[in-house]
Amino acid sequence: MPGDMLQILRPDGTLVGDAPVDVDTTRDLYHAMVVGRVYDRKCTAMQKQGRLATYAPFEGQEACQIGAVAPLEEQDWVVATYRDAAAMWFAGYPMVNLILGRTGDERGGQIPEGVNVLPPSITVGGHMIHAVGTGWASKLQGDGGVSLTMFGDGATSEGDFHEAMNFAGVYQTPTVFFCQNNGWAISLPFEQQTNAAALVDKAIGYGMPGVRIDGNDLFAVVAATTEAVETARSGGGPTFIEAMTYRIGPHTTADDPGRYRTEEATDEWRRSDPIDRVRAYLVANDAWDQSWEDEVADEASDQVEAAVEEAEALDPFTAGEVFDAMFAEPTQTLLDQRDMLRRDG
Amino acid sequence: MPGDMLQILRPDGTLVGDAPVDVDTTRDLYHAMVVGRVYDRKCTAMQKQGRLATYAPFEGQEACQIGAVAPLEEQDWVVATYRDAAAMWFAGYPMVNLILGRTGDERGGQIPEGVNVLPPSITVGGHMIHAVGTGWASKLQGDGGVSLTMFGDGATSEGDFHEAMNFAGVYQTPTVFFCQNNGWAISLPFEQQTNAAALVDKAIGYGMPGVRIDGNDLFAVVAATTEAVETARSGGGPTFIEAMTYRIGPHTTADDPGRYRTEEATDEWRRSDPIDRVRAYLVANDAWDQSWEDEVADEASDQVEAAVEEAEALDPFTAGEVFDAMFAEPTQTLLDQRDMLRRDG
Amino acid sequence: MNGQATTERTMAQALNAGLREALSDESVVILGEDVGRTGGVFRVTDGLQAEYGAERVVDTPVAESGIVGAAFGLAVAGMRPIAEIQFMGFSYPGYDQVVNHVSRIRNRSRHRFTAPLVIRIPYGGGIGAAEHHSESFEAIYTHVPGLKVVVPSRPIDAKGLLTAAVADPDPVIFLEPIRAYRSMKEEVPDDSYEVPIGVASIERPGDDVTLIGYGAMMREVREAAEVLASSGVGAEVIDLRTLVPLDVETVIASVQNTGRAVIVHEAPRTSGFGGEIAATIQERALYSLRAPVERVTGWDIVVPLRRAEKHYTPGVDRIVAAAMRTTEGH
Amino acid sequence: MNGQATTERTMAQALNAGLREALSDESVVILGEDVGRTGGVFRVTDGLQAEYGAERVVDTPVAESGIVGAAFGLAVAGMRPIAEIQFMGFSYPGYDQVVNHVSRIRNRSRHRFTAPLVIRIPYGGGIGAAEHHSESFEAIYTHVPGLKVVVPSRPIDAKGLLTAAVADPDPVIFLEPIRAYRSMKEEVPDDSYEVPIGVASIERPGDDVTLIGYGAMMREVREAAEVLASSGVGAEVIDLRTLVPLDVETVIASVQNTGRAVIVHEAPRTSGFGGEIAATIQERALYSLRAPVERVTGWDIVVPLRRAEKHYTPGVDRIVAAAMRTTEGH
Ligand SMILES: Cc1ncc(C[n+]2csc(CCOP(=O)(O)OP(=O)(O)O)c2C)c(N)n1
Ligand SMILES: Cc1ncc(C[n+]2csc(CCOP(=O)(O)OP(=O)(O)O)c2C)c(N)n1
Ligand SMILES: [Mg+2]
Ligand SMILES: [Mg+2]
Repeated sequence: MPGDMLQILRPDGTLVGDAPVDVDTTRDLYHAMVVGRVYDRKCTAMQKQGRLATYAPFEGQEACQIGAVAPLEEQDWVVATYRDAAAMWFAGYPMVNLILGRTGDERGGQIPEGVNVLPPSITVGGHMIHAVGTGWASKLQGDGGVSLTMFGDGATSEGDFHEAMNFAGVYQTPTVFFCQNNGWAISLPFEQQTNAAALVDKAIGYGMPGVRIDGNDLFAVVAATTEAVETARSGGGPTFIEAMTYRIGPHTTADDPGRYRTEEATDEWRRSDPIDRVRAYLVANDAWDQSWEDEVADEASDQVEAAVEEAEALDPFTAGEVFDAMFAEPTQTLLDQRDMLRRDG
Repeated sequence: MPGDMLQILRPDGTLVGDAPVDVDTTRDLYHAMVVGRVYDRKCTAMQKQGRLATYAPFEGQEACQIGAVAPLEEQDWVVATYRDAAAMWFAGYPMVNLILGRTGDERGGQIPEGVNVLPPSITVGGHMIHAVGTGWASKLQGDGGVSLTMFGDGATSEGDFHEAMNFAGVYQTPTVFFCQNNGWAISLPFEQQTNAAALVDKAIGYGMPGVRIDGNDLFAVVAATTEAVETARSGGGPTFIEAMTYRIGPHTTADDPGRYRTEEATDEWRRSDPIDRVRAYLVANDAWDQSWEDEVADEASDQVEAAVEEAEALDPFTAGEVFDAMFAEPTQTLLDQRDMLRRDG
Repeated sequence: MNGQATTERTMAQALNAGLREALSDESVVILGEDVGRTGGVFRVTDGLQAEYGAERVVDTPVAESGIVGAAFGLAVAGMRPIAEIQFMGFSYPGYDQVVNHVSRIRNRSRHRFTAPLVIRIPYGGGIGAAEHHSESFEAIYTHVPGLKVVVPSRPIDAKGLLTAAVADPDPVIFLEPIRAYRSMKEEVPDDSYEVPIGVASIERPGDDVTLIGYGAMMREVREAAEVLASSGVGAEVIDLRTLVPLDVETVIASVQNTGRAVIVHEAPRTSGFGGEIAATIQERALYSLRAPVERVTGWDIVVPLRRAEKHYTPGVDRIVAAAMRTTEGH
Repeated sequence: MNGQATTERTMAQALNAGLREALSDESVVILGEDVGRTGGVFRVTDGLQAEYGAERVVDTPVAESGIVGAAFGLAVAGMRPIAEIQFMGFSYPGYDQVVNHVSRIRNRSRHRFTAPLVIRIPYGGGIGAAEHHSESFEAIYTHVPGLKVVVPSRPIDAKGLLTAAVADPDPVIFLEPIRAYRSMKEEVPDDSYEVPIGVASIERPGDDVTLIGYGAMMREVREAAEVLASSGVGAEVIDLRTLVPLDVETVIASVQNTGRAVIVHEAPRTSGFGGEIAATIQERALYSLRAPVERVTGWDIVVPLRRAEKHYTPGVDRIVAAAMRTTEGH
């Protein structure tokens, strides 16, 4: 890991700087990270059993996902990807919806009113500009909302990343660009995605503050995002955050990382696990014991299981229902097509 | 004009640094700039007479266009825009083809074999990646070729600019990105196109050397481009050049700049005319007299008139001919359509 | 609209009036290249920034995907953006945003999130413009589930359809025929009114052949109907006005009566929207057809530049010839 | 191809063999996301980078416009690039490059510059994939003048068409049906051969109804023909193989004989390529038609996700029902 980045919590759980949150809050965030991991492993397992469509695990990126969302408020927006389930959940996207989406059901996106989290973007790079738009709307509507968009290193290669960064700069939208540089765009290592030394080097080209942080350090993530969110909320415009992390698992359950990387590199990152690091901190601060850990794990497991059960209990769409959500009211063409389907099967 | 940029020749014609070319060559480049200006004014006049389609004048940008092409060799490629006629001509694109294109005739693009200059890009931003491709081909073919792409400040807002810069960086293609920052994208001033202080600030985000230069200073243009071309040719990869200049005329003959800018700003730039500057230098170096100036002007005028005459002498396509160049061989569908047109008018 | 105050307007002026009206709703934002200070390259947004300010009428960088994507975000968050793409030939960089996000968010979220936005796109040729400035690629939008596609041919429809588009709860691609911006004036109501999306207009009744067109080509279609009338052939003229959802009933009822149809568009022939119409007609009215449905279209070539463009755009002669051919049918 | 050595291959393997062969020409470069080290998400380029090196088989950043645009530049400068777009749903960011440059440079320069490149795009559904991974948007390519559009349905055609596409002096959009990558094996010649672009294949003769399909839907079409045969209905099965240029003669000759046609595709119905085919059939063979040409297609909706996708993809039942309906015609 390059040294030129913000780190607050060392891998051994000791502090280099000031913790951005108190110990109680740290315990809450720890709890959330554990829920994320339990969810992630459950989904991988379910996919193997054929109960989910392809799944994109985020193991190793829990500090990014929980930490980036921690500073958000109710009126804020989250616009993230297929790999950001923990972030979305922590921002209020119900877990049952996340799982439903992964089973292959559009109702996954049908989240409660008031939760400002868009369904995950499956296309790479196209969604960041949406968070410029939602942020812009907040600015025009004067609701003080901030938009957080999360994306990977690979997404920064798309033209849409550029247009999003540029628009955010020009219109000074309250948008936080949170890039999880997890080292890979499927099989393409970071070094082959760009000739830049760091993605954060791009920020200056948009007249935007940028910071590179240790993405496996919950405190660095919380600190950097808090500052970016405060800047945005107070009218200071967008910030770009490059969080250095690693995708421990495969790109998706359909991927075989053995084709493009060695287990050694991955093992090294395993030793820098973001959850272990916070645990070490809590231990050192007398804020952890095994029974609490077990409680957290059990709760997480119950929560995930309940969501799975609820998702799987839902009957799939009937034939007619697939026509129902293209427009506010189905057009005559769609009604005719629905009839054709009924007629001919 | 910001001070943080390379300048060699001051507006008054005195040197700040070393001239990159000798006086004889300077006279040749001066000559070429004059040809450019004569061509440009002729086209504007012809458009007013209805002899050309919309025309995009480049007055004020002659140092950029002639200077950037000066260091090129035969095997090099030029990929430029609707506003870069002088550059294209200086790189070998016959003037008759340029004018033919402006009359609204596809044969404008039918230039001689061996001239590696693509027809001008009318869409903004999409062509820079082509120069990455041609440069890449030169690298694979080992012909030592360099690709120069010219574009405006506005084009840097397009996603394709980003992908072109990124690919050039990743594959270290021998591509020179020459941006004429002429202050405007139609009615949008540079300051509203980006929140960056300078476009050159973008280069670092692609791991690419970048330089900001006085684009009305022929010597600065030649010096910067020469260095970039040499770097590219010797395997050193791409360079980004931001040349600060100004569009003296309207965006196109259909545009009314009075809607978005004052004459004062334009007048100030008129005083920084790139041709006047070189003339002052030649005068100071005893390399100019009025009779030579007249000769140059006459030659330029003759050359432009001859090209106009040749272009206008060409009969427009017959009905059948419009089908002839979609494929190497017209498909049956096209032959059928040609017959339909003949049948029904 | 009887008794209402009207003003004679070109389509560009009618659209300008419609946009001005739309801006009285505070959630409406207009964004696009050069829409503000200059009022757009066709002056359709002329004066709107001066009246409503640079926050409501926004000059954007040259970035079509950004324009559409930002408009999408604005719409999702409760605004009513009206995006302008400068020419249809420059709309393709924004196509991904249109297909993968704008048209899909409602379905993706089963009505939870929506993108009620309008994308205005000048399209079509006939003015001898530069390459990419004469495109008629509506078929790449009509094929996208979740979009509505509207094409006015005259000032009064332009304003009414625009108002309907802005009010529509779903995304609307609003195609403006460049050639018709100033070629025709008519009395346009000053007050607000909607021309409903999805309803074609029978401009002229006739019993012998149905002429189906939209957008700028309506001029040639109307003229062809005149020519046919003078030869004793009664042409029923349909201006589709909306391509999606298509007013199938109006088209079919007419063809069932006439037994003959000619579809006119300036887009390339292969996979153009005319194919959809012809396919639909033979599906629903085959046994009424007395001759093949004719398509009078642009060719499968790049729209030729100024000097040869006339060989591309369907002219009155071609429409008349096609119509006459249908009357020679069995 | 008699007497030649053959190997049993899936379509993915046949394509792999074709690509390996193509690479023996030094001007051929393969570029795309994950095509190198992993051999592509469908393993179509498996082993090629190991064999030909990272300069010839190039892993690119995630940037579809960049991929197409760079391939264009390479082609213009004398190379023969084969670009891979990972899924059709991700091809739209590259659409501008395809329409505005790839398809036009020959015409723009009247043959002086050309872009002989192949863009390979896996397309279509049926595997319960995530959103954007099941698209069948071929119509946005068939509408573009200057492109050829090819869609093999079986291993032997895949290799032969690919070889023809690489040799073609013009740009070819090469659509690979995801569902057919591994679903069928057949003996494929080891040596080089071309299946000509623009020639449909009559897979099965029949006198009662013409079934027209392409790509992955050929499986259902073939099965439907079997079912119809067992009901005594003789279906002539045409695999178009190329959409542009369309083999009109083969289609028309068949329909003139059968008097009935069913077109099958999984793309959305409105403005799908089926409209073009139906329009053409009624243009050229109206008086042979004994019933309306039927279109059996996907619906005007986003391809539903895994749990409900079956309601989208045309099945054998729908094709048989449509064919039977045509036989009930007048
Ligand atoms: C526009 C687009 N192109 C290609 C893909 C296929 N794809 C899915 S994920 C991915 C890599 C993305 O890498 P990164 O942005 O680093 O995110 P990560 O998967 O590492 O979280 C690619 C190429 C896609 N989904 N969308
Ligand atoms: C993709 C695209 N979008 C929009 C346009 C319309 N347009 C033509 S030139 C121009 C401004 C370009 O500005 P810049 O790149 O600075 O070049 P300049 O005209 O100043 O030389 C615009 C928006 C276009 N040609 N292509
Ligand atoms: Mg990544
Ligand atoms: Mg400019």
